[in-house]
Amino acid sequence: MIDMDTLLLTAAVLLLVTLITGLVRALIGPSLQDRMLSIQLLGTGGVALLILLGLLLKIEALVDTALVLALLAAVAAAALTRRETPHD
Amino acid sequence: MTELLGSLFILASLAFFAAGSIGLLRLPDVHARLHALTKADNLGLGLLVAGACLIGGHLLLALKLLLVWLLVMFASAIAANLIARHAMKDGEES
Amino acid sequence: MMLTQLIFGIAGGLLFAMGLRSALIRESLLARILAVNVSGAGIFLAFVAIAYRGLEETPDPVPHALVLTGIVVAVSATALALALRRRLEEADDE
Amino acid sequence: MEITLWHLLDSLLAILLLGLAWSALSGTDLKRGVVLFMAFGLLLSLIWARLRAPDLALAEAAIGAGLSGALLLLALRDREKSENKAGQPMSLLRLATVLLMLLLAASFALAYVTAVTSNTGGRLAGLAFGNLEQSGVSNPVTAVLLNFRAYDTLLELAVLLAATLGILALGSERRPFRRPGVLLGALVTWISPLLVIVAGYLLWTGAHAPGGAFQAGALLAAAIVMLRLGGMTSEQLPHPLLQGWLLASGIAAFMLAGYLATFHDLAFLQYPAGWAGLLILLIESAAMLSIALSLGLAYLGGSPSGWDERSSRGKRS
Repeated sequence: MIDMDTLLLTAAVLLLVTLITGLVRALIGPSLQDRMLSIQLLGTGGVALLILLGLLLKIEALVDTALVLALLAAVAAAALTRRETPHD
Repeated sequence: MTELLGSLFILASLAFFAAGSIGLLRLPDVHARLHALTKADNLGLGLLVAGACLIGGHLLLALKLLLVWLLVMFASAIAANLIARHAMKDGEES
Repeated sequence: MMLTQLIFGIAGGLLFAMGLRSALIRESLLARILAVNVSGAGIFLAFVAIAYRGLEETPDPVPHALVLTGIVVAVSATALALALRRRLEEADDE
Repeated sequence: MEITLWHLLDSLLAILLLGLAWSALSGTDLKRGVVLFMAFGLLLSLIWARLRAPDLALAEAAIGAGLSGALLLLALRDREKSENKAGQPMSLLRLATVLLMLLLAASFALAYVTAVTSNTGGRLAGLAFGNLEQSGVSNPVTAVLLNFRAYDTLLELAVLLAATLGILALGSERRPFRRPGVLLGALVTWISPLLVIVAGYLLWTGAHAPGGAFQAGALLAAAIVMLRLGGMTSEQLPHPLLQGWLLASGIAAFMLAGYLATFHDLAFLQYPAGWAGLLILLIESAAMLSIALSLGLAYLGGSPSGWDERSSRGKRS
């Protein structure tokens, strides 16, 4: 029987590997929107990894960090897509 | 027992994260990639949060985790929409 | 020295050198601003690696406090640099 | 030393960080560089979490996800002819730079090894933990920032203020954004109040758990960024005069608390016994507000429109 920590740690490593895979899209693009999708994925994956690390290292504040990332998950997309008011 | 169930949830969530990443990499254009990303990602995080709630044990933590999940779903749905529209406008202009 | 400290210490050193090199040889101002930030992050990483004491131990709080203020000051310095860059471009136009 | 799964995780994190930094700095496409740098910032936050530095992870998450990305994406819009591409490296400097790099890398390694191996003797960590009970708070990082090394923090706030004054002096703000659509409007209306609540929570909890003025200030600044993205104009900010006071309030509260001590025959910034906890909370609240406004104004990119009117009115009278 494997213990809990090893299991969670393996999950964290595998999760990181999938995030690295997803980040290839940020590298190859081609469009800015494609790259931004990759950031979006890293945001969600980062939330997941923070939760796992919080359980593993027994630091509850990492859930607060995940909360902060979750609250700000759409800021980058909004900052990319907003248009400025026209000159008068 | 709850811990075992929790770890099963977490392992299952990995499959969805992997699907999201691979979809992001393999699908042909922005809109298709968007689809893979949002669907798989939210389900993945949902399962992971469920697992963490079972393992973590106490109520306050579970509530916080639930809030995190809801916020990510809310934000990423809107972000996906913004990116999709932006990509469409770019397509028209070029 | 713990292996973790070694791994992140080396990474910090490489980031520092990488960032400094780009900051010196790049012509684009924006690229230079990014480079200085990467270089600073390398130093932060080395500080936090030095503070690390092990999986269960509480780390040294002094470097953490230094890096915390450093992160906030770095972003405000970046904003100042970006504002300067914008002003320079405007001045070129006139 | 034993190699475990943790070291695999560490190596993956470190390699990914280096890879992102390398690709962010190497290409000639600035857009690509900025997006990869944003990924770099998010990853840094995960690494702080891994290295048991939740205080840093919180601050980096707020800044990386809420502030620096938005700032850089905005900067991409005013790229000019001279900078359409990131530019080729200048060849003349190359050899000199490589030599300099080698020298610096060597001194960095030396400094690092010295710092890590000189574990014996009276390290500051021991001092900090030993005096934690008298500091007025139980989060050691907050204790270092607001009590043991309060001088440093005071000066950091001064640096922050100086940078903001620089931005304000350089010109007027960027154009505000158009009115948001339904979806973005909903996002801004729901998330901004939550950001303010979480910032308040982080400020309060900073006394005994990770959090504090810097994290809360960064998060509050992210709230300003969010409101700005939702079409906020600078007229909706507090009155310019109040803004000025808010910008200075962090330093002012610090100085006031510092001088208060001198009336009790204590040194500057040495808090009277029993008062430390309250004083720290007051200073932190003020510091949070000035950090938030500093970084928020930094996102506007220059002095808000109201500031110009005030200064011209001042000249006329």
